[in-house]
Amino acid sequence: MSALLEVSGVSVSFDGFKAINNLSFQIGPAELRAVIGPNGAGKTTFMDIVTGKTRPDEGSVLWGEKSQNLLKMSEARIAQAGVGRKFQRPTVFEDQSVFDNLLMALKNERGPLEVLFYKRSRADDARVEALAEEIGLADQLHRTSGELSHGQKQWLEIGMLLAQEPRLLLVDEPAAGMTLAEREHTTDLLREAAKTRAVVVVEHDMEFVRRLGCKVTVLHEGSVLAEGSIDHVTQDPQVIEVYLGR
Amino acid sequence: MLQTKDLTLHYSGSQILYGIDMAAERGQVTCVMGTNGVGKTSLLKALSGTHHRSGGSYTLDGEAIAKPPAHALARKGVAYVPQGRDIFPLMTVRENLETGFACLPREERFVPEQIFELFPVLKEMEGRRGGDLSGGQQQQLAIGRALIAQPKLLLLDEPTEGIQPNIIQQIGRVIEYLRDEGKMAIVLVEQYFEFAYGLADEFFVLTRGAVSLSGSKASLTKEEVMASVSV
Amino acid sequence: MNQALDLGLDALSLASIYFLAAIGLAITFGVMGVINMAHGEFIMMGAYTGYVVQQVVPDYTLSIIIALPLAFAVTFAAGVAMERLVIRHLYHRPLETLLATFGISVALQQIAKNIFGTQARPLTSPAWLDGAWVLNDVVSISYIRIAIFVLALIFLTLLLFVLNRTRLGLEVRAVTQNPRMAASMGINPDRINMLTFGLGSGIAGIAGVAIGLFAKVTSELGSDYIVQSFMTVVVGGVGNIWGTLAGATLIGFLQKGIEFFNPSNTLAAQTYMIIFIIIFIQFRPRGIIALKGRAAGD
Amino acid sequence: MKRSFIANNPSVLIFIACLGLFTLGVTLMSEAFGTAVISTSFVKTLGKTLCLCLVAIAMDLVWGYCGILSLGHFAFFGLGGYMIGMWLMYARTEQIVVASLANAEIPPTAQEVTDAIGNQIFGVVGGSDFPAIWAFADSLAIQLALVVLVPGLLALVFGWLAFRSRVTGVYLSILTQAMTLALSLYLFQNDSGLRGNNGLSGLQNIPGAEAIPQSEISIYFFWASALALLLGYLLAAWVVSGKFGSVVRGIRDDEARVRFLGYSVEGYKLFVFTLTAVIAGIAGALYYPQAGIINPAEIAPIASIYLAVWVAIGGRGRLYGAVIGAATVSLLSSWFTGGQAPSINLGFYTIDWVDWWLVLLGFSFVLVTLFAPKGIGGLFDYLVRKGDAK
Repeated sequence: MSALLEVSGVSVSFDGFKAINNLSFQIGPAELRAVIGPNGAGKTTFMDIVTGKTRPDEGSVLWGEKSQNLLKMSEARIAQAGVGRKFQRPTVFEDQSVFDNLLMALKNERGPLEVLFYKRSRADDARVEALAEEIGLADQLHRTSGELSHGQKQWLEIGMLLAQEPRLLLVDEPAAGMTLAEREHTTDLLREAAKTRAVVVVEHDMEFVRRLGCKVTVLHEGSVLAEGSIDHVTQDPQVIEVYLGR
Repeated sequence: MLQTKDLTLHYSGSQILYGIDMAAERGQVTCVMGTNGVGKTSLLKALSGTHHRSGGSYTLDGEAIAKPPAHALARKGVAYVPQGRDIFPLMTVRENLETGFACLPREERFVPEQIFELFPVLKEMEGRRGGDLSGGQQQQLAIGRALIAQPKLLLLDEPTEGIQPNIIQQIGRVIEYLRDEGKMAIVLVEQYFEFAYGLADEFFVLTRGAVSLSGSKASLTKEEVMASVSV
Repeated sequence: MNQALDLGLDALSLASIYFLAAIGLAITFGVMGVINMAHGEFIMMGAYTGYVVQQVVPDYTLSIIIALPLAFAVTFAAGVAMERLVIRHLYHRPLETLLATFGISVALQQIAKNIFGTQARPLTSPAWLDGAWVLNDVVSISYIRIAIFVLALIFLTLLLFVLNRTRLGLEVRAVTQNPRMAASMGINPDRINMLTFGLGSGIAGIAGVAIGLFAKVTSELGSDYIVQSFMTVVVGGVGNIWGTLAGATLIGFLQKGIEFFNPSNTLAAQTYMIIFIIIFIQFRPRGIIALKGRAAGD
Repeated sequence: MKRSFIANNPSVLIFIACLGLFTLGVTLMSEAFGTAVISTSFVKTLGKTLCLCLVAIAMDLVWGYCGILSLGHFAFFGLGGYMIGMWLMYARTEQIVVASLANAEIPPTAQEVTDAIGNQIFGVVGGSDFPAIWAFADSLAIQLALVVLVPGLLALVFGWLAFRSRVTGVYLSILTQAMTLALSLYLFQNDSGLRGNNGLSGLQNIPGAEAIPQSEISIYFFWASALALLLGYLLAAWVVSGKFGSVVRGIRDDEARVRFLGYSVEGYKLFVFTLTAVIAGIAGALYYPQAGIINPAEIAPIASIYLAVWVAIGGRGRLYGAVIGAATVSLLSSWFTGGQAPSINLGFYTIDWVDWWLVLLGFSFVLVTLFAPKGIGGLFDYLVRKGDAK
């Protein structure tokens, strides 16, 4: 199996502080992966690099079958190539309806002129409705998304990600601030999504990670400390030392 | 000394804390434990006034605390060492310490030798910029800075996070010293179990924003506490 | 050689003027991140304060000595009032601060016009500032320009001193770098913001007296400087007194340099200078001396 | 699901109706076609106001919807005015020159005519040669094209530079302000080729229309302004209603998020910035023939800030808000400063509105910003919602 995303030897520092230190990471085309690690271990910076927000000082990030170099592309181009990102705090467009949010995310032409003359097709409507069904917001389609609950906003954002039809989903702390039932729904959504694409979940909550039931990568001080099943990493003495607590 | 009753807290609509009743006494370390994301940091924010509680009561030395701005609480003797330390990066170590003078009358505005005795490294680094210090040094600076104002309540949020073991030991000794001195109540939020267990006199374990277990060290076995915070 | 020296002196004195006009903004905009479009009107208020003092105190030397602190007091008070009444409510809405302070600027300008009329009011410099320091036939520099240069130097030193060596400066820097943590240390951010804003405004008042000595004092005095002052701060790098110095120096020398090639036309020089700056910002969007922090606008 | 554009935007229909009634009303009360209740000069004021409403719509599009607080859109407005002004002045002067030379004994050569026109136009700034930028001044068609092209190109180049380097927020505002200042300083020079601070004048005299009285011309321009405003409003409403509008509002609220959705934010901003500059240019080209004169003071940075303030007072992010704001403030301004407003005698002091209007206006900006951040339009929404709730 060849990797969908291959990060190798990446380092980046801010004001002398090494946020990422010779990090290497791979993920296949249909895989669920959890990334854990203490605060400041470089989880968010890792996502910033893959999505083009931060340029690393050295290393390479290769993408897809043709091994495109993501470091040479703009954020918008990377997103178009199939990398979707969910932020820590739910960022949906609060003064627009759920429908408009989803429609905007739908995989379609992205140029200003194409969008200006865009006509909604029946197929697009159907896709938006199907997505809304999947994220449990089918009856909320025409509500302003700012009125949704915190958990609903999280799902809407996941829905927007799915609408982009990305090949790689980067999800930052999806369970933060959710109730137990909401967490379970989120786990299902992510596991379902990972059947057809790569999903990387950054999470703090170990219970949540355990429920995802996937391979875990532990980051520490900007590089990979351990990798393997949840039981494997939670028994790793180094991981216990720096993260889980002794 | 510190007493909260039915304290709740919200972040833009979502509730983080549910009816927290807790207490802390002078000369004791009160340890708040729990896995990530259960609201420990939010609790400290409510106690330090950086994020106001949405309900419940909060008393210090019997004085009911309304919802004063953070600086007013600091002047009442609440010192806060936040997670991530929040050193002023462009100011020197000395200047960082001096920010605490705001709580003191003019004649008491000097850095007591005790601070440098507790953290000799701060003396060495006195003229360096806070942002240039290593994580461990920054943590020591953050605690030292909090002590300048001679607080009666010291709030510590994850002081060992990302710190090398020898400095952790040193920080542990400082906390013990401050406890035994008996001038202040210490509330410690900590993930590092052995460290926290070793220092604690009282435990409050949080699960999803509510207290799931509490009691003194004598009343709880180590296994009980550990089981309550493990994954 | 002489010509180059003359040009250099000209540029230096222009840079001092830009520095004086912008230095108050370096604090309110640079350090605090507040867009104050009425800053120019504070400069104007300072100049009119000088004029009023001269009406009462006929001795020009004495009147200038009285006018400088008085102008500071007047604009300090105006700045504090504005911060308390308006800006305080808009810290999270910088673009709206721009509009509200613009409204104040319009109102202040018109009030000045109503009180002092439209014609220019003289602000006369003392006799000992009248002459020029003649080096040779080509190179000479008027005393008033030397005085302005010296005043700019004094301000630079004074501000560096206040910010780096005083309790107020310490608290200002703490509030700017991390307002939340500063509050947790017992510093009242509201009070500090108010005083900082007052300081920046007060300095504008003193700059007004200085500028009034060589420019005509009209109600439009301030608006002639406001855009350049903002550019000086932006080009130099927000959040840093040295940055403002660098910005003023760059702009002053650039403008005189362009004028040298096209001496008949100062307007054209200003135009080209602004175009140069627009292009310059493409390459250094954070200015010559870039700093991180609240004021850096992220 | 699908409804027509108008049905989705009921406010557009209301706007069309209001504008239509207003146009009809003014026509019926004018000196030329009606009861002469309102003077020709007031018709001109109303026509100019419509142009200001149009440029306010452009401002609302770029600021209220896209989040770019441009302090340069009045410069584009002025450029549009200059472009049409060049033709008006050239063609008009040519007629005068030709008429005055008609009786000469030797028929004048083409060169002599040109020189005489140049003398007429540039004598005031001590020149007589035509600068290169007047090369097409004799062609109405080309100058009309330039009304669109010059502001459009300037916006395109400036916007490309600014957005590419990701200058945002107040920095972008200051940069646009710098651009405006550079342009106005340039035009203030006597050798700018546009008559320095004299500007272009006599623009109310339309070449070839000498026989038509100003009372009639004013109505034609009023109609043209109303039509332009209508088209501008429809265009803007269409642009912001669909998916493009969603993306643009998304950019306003969270630029980074839109970028991660795969939209090139810079391209969208550039499109909106340029489009609105063109609209502003057209509005200016209609405004100045009604004003009669244009000079660089019109372009000064302060004018563009006023424009932003109108939109803020009307309520940004609502097209009708921009129209209400521009119309209210500019009509009130001309009422107060025109000397019609009654002075208030306080006994010890008489408040003369000519002197105190700007003070009142300035403080009302402050009040609106502090207490009504959504402007008059926000008040409307509030009342409508209150009505719905009942």
